[in-house]
Amino acid sequence: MMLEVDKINVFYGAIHALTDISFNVEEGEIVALIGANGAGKSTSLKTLSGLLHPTTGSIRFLEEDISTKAAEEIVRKGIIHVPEGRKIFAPLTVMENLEMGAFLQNDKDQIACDIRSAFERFPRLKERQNQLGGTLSGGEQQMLAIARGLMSHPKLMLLDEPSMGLAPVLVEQIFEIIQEINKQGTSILLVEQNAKMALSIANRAYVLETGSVVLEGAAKDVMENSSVIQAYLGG
Amino acid sequence: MERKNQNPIVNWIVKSKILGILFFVIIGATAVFKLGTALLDNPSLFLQQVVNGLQLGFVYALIALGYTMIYGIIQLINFAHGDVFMVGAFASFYSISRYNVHLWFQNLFPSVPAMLAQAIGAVTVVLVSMVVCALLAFTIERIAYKPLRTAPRISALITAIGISFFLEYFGALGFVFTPNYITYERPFEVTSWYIGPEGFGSIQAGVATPPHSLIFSNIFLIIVLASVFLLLVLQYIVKRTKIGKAMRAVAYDKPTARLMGINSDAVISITFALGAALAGAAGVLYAIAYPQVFFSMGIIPGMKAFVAAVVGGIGSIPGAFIGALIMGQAETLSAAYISTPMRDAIAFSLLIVVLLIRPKGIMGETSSEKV
Amino acid sequence: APAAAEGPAAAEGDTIKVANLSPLTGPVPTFGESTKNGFMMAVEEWNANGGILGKQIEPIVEDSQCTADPAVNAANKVIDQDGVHYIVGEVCSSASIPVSEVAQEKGVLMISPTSTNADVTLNLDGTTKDMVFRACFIDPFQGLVMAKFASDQGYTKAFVMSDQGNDYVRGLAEVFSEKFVEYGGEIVGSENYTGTDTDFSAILTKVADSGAEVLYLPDYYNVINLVAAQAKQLGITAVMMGADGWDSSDLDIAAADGGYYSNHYSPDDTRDVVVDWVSKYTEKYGATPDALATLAYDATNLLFAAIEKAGVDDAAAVATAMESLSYDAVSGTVTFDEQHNPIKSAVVLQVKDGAIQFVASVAP
Amino acid sequence: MNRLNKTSIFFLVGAVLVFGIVQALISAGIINSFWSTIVLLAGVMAIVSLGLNLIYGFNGQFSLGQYGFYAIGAYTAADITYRWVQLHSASGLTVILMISILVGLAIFLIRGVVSKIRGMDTLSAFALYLAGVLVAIFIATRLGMLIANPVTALFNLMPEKVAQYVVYLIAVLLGGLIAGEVSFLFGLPVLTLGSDYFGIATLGFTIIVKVLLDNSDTMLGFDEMKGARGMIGIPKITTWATVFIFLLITIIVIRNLLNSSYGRAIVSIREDETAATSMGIDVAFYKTITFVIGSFFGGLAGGLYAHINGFLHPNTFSFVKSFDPLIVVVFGGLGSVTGTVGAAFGWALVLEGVLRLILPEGFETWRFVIYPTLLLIMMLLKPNGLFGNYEIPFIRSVVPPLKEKKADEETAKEVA
Amino acid sequence: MAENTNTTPILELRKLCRYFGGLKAVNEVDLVLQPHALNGLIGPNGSGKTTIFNVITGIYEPTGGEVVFEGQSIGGLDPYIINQMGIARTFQNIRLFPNLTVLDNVRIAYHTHAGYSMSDAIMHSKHFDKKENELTEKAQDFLRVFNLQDRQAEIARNLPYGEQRRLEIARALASSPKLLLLDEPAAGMNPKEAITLMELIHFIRDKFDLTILLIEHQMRVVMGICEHITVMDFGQVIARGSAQDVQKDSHVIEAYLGPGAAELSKQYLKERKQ
Ligand SMILES: Nc1ncnc2c1ncn2[C@@H]1O[C@H](COP(=O)(O)OP(=O)(O)OP(=O)(O)O)[C@@H](O)[C@H]1O
Ligand SMILES: Nc1ncnc2c1ncn2[C@@H]1O[C@H](COP(=O)(O)OP(=O)(O)OP(=O)(O)O)[C@@H](O)[C@H]1O
Ligand SMILES: [Mg+2]
Ligand SMILES: [Mg+2]
Repeated sequence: MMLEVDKINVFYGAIHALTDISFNVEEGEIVALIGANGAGKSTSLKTLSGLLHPTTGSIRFLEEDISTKAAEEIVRKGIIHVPEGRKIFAPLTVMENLEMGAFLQNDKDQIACDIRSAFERFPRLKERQNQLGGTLSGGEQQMLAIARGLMSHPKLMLLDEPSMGLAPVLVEQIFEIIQEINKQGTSILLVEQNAKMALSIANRAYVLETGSVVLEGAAKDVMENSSVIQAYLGG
Repeated sequence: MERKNQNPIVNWIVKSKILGILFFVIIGATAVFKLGTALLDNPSLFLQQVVNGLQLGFVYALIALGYTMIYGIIQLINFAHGDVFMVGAFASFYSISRYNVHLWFQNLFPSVPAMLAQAIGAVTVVLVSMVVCALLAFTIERIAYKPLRTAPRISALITAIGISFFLEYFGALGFVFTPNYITYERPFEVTSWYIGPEGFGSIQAGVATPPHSLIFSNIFLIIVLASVFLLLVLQYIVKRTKIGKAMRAVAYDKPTARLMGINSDAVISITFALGAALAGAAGVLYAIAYPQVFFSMGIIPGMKAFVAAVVGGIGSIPGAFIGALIMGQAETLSAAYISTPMRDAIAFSLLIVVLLIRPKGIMGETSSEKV
Repeated sequence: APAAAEGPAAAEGDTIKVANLSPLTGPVPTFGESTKNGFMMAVEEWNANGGILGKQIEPIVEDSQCTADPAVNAANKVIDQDGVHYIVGEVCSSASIPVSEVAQEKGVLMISPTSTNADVTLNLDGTTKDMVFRACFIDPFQGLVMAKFASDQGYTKAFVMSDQGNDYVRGLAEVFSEKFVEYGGEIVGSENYTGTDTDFSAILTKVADSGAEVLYLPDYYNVINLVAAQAKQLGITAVMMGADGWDSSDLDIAAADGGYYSNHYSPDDTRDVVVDWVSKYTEKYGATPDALATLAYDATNLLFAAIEKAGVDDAAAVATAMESLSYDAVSGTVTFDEQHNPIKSAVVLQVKDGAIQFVASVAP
Repeated sequence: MNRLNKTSIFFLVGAVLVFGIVQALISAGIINSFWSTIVLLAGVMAIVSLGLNLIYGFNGQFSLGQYGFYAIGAYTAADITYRWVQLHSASGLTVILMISILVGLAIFLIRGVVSKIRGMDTLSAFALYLAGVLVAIFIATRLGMLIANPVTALFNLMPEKVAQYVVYLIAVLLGGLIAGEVSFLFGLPVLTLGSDYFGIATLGFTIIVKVLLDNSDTMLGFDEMKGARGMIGIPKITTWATVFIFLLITIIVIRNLLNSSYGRAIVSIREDETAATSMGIDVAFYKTITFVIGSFFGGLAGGLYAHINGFLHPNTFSFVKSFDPLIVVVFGGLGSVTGTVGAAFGWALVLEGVLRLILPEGFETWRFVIYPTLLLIMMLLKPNGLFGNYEIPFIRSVVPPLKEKKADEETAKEVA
Repeated sequence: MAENTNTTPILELRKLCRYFGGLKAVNEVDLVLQPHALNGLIGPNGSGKTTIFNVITGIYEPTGGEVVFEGQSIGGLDPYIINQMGIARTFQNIRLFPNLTVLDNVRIAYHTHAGYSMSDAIMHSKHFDKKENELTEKAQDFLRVFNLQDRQAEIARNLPYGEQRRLEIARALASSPKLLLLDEPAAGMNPKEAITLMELIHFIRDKFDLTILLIEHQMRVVMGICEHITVMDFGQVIARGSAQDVQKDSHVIEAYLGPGAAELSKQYLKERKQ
């Protein structure tokens, strides 16, 4: 088991955002987390990546408890979180944003090589490589965020709504890329509003509702679940 | 909504912004006229004043660099910076007059040429101050700023003011530093040279220098070299090195920086230490140039350097440098040729005018926020 | 701050409370420090000799920051909270003036050791505030002394520098300029700076260019130190002259070498009070007393002598006694004129070869 | 029914009580002049800080210029009463009155013209205003001198004390007005700067004002102000009653303003300037008006201040001191009226009062070591200020209850 | 009454350009919006859609060309004037007044119609009370439309994402526009929520007699409700027409929709008919 989340509880001050949530990710899997706005999907990812800490429960990554570790340490262990809302470093250029993604990497040649492959994957970024991140369009920023996340060769990638605000052609492309990344050996935990798309590429899925897991199972099964169709997949 | 049917003359006036330009032209012209006549009147005197202004400007630049660095990274107007600068000056004062740090090399290797030994000694003194200040800033950061990371920006500004008061008045206590003005013993001798129609030579006490010559000292040279050197180093660190880029990333968005594996607390501490080290170096050089140390010596230069840094463009290192040079010239030339009592008023007016023309400062980056 | 009562368990009424307002914080704490030292020294001496009128003196020191509001607060505090009838202070005129009005209003006797502004002892209509005295020269005298001295030495071209924001410096500079011309000299330039300046090169460059023989700079030692050092760097040969502000153990004797200044007394003076004062102070505080400490010591002594002369612990009576007092102070035998300014002579000293040397004495 | 509700009555009763108790204690001599002076200074500090809180706390413009306006108000008011008391002339009053009226008029006239010309460059507008104001001042001075004698005679009809008090009240108001008008002129170009740049420009303003005051006798020609020697001869007639009433008025005006559509427009600019302007808020106008109102209170407080100790010195308005109101505002809680008032009194009473009393002999200098230490500890414990954004019920804006449903509601339900 | 104005467009862009340095973010765009129409603006990321909004609303000055609103050229005017003339918008990245209540967010947008003077406010006059009550009721009505009335006392920052989006539209509406610009209103919503929003947009268009221009990447929304669609790429218009027309356009498929989209779009059209 690569990632095991066991009954974690997370609070924002007095707000109880996650209640006894458990889920896991196996090596090589794509796992989808779906749920309505405010269900706690982003909170789950923030907890995994160490931006938040659970009050109770445990998070084990590769057999090690990481629930109290700082965010920067967790990155070292191989978990990368591509946050909701892109979170590009606005005053840094595209190139520098990518370099920040490789912050823990010390091998210059490797970094150069990774940047090259990022540009191959997203030619648009190459055109804009010296533009400030903050002035990119929304879609460009999303591409940059994913590319930046890949720079550290993560073992597990947490993607928070990667298709948000992207043109349909790019959405398809992004999902292809996710699959490709996965094939190359990175496990993926995917949060998506576009549940149909997400479920179509995921192995397994969890459905969150107001801070609890209400349904879990193979992606196929979840996709056919009537209440899921009713609530998330649209009429 | 009666936008149409505007009088063409009115329209022209509006479009061409002629009134605003005229306004500045009139003000500017009077100043230029005054300075111009001064230059024609006595060119060597004028040039000497420019040199004087340069020395002051480069000193401001040294302080401004550290200011802008901290300001650029954590958006904190570190009002205690001037006081760290003061501590730097005192540290060097004690290391020179109590511990003879500036002589260590000379004492160890008496055979080495005096010039070299002195230089090494002086550099050591500067380094000692830089380290002391870095440590001090590190402590301050941990105590007073770090707990306020998530608080509104202004809270940290108030603690900065608090720290500033504290350093001053704690320093003024008899058993800490002293409330007195103390004459500063320089780590090396001052030599002044003149250069002019009569040629080049060094100035001897009691002997009149030839007229119409330009006078400058080794202190001037050292300050210029040191500030240019530190400018380049800093610019390199921030723009080119990984830690520098990490600083900018942290400056913009701490949580996301942490998601990249950047230890944002460490980066901020390093930034502070670096900024303070610069303040320390500035403190030593300032004390060498104006050989006196006292507990409140940091307030005025700190404030002026800060204003210069902002006018140069918040967070821009070359901007701080240019702003400081302008500040130096503005002060010296208005003191020399316009009005001494109104000097500060003139200098600050000029800086406000610069801001009006370039609202983001001279080298200010255009807003990176996209709507 | 409430002082621990001197002497064994002095009951209320057994002591005479005297307050000192000194700028212990603010822009010039070093002045405050000296003033407080001088004051405390006088108090301790009198107490050691049995106090005044058989009562011990209870000193109360309060910080007045050289600024109007805190100084008034401090004055109100010592008067209303502590019930003091006598105040020695403040140092800065800008604080002494509002304090003098409080003192006058509340019938408390005040003697400022060092405030030179005429308004301290005068009402707006030119009448004298009957409860307010000072122990220092007012501005004109020292300026005149130095102008006369300079022209006696044969100098004819002087350059005057003054701090526009400091009425002490400004007053002296104005009088010097006026008198020097009267004595046949020429003012070849005059420039202003502000008290927080450290860079004087712009002005000094002009000094060099003006061909001045004398640079008159009646500011405090801290400014002198900076100006002297920079003047040296710029190869300036004019002789520096100044006033009692120079008088400090922290004066940079090397940089100011060759300069002259006017003062209240000469440390070479062999009068007992002077020798005593200098040696006791040096012993206690580890530095030779500066002008501020000396004047505070004198002011305090004048006050105590007046109380003794009046024979009662009553501010109004003491004020009357003070008017006709003649007292042998460190800075000479002091009597007061009708504007409550001391009448005493000045000396001219020279900084030479690492020491301060007596040059001349000038009576008013 | 909203007009005099329970909280308003409660507040007014409370205010009267506070006033009465303090006044009684002062009259009885229980609060001696040491404490009463501090209370007056605290009240004045509260007014200055409320002005700054409006500018910074509510409008989001980081200003270090408040003490500049405070100084302008103080010297303006002092000059008027000085001339009245010492020179027995209303010339200060009439000239400054005329100036404030004519300059105000000029500003309104020019604003009428400028607002018609859309897209006028700010600096051009500034040049226009400046020219207009200079002309207005020129005319006003002549006019003021012209009517000075008759007005003096008029005032002399009143009993001396009354006349003096009336002159004083007008002087205080004029101090505020002049400060407001200066802030308009200065703010016009400078308010277009982003927040921190604005802060620097206002810091520059404070320094410029201080330098001008240092040279008020030589460069500006006001001999009675005596430049750096300090201005004396100002009557000491500010009392607890006056300070209290002005403070009360300030609180009520700010409260009423904030709880109106104008106040919300002001606050929206702090929240998000781009969104505000996109929602039809004239950002430049509201920034200017807020700055003017805030500075007006600064000037007003200055007028009151000048008549407490009867002595003005430029050093009181130095830039280091100008941090005081900022400290008070942040200390009380940025954007809290209650907090500002509380902090102003707490700050003055502790710093000038309590600390003086408790420090033992020989530790006088520790006052300024303890003060920043206290400040630091407080900020660390309460980073959002003592009161955060708490307001007493009178000041707090209440969210009105939902009115009975209208016809729309069904449609809304069916849609959402 | 929509009929009389049918002939004159409410908004017209004529050869509108906006460059950033060398980048031609918007390049000679012509666009005509008829009153009461529901228009879509789509295009790949970075094609200049948001920039067009920014130019129309006065955040950016046009580099060239003209923006004509109801017959008046408005290019380069201040945003607040443009808003007062009748154009309101929402932002791609939500920009509420985060620390104010939901009610105040809406009341601020209604500010121009407050109907009392500043001195009324300061004196707290009777007139003020009356008008302020009216204003508040009006604001509450807007909240009702978006089913936010129970949230009125909430601080905007604390609302869930979906409600923030709705509040932003409510706020824009409160400034009483004739033309409403919505920048990706359904971003971050799941398809179910998006459909609800779509219906809401339809509803307010009719209720307030608005013209709407919306940017959106969720084709379900765009194809479902837009009567007229403009497609941009590299700052230029590459296609325009009805949903059907645009979807068939090969440029559009290539640049934006992607090959897999043809299938989906049929489904959206079906949904729309239902
Ligand atoms: N910083 C915060 N402070 C307080 N409450 C928060 C904060 N962030 C999130 N919440 C609350 O926690 C709950 C879960 O939020 P979360 O962001 O995890 O939802 P989500 O499932 O990612 O929703 P979305 O689809 O809108 O992104 C919500 O009720 C939200 O209002
Ligand atoms: N302030 C700016 N400075 C520099 N470039 C900018 C700026 N604003 C936008 N751009 C550039 O202009 C182009 C168009 O951006 P715009 O935001 O209009 O795209 P968009 O069509 O809205 O895309 P998306 O659908 O991804 O939001 C982009 O390439 C962007 O990088
Ligand atoms: Mg989320
Ligand atoms: Mg966009």
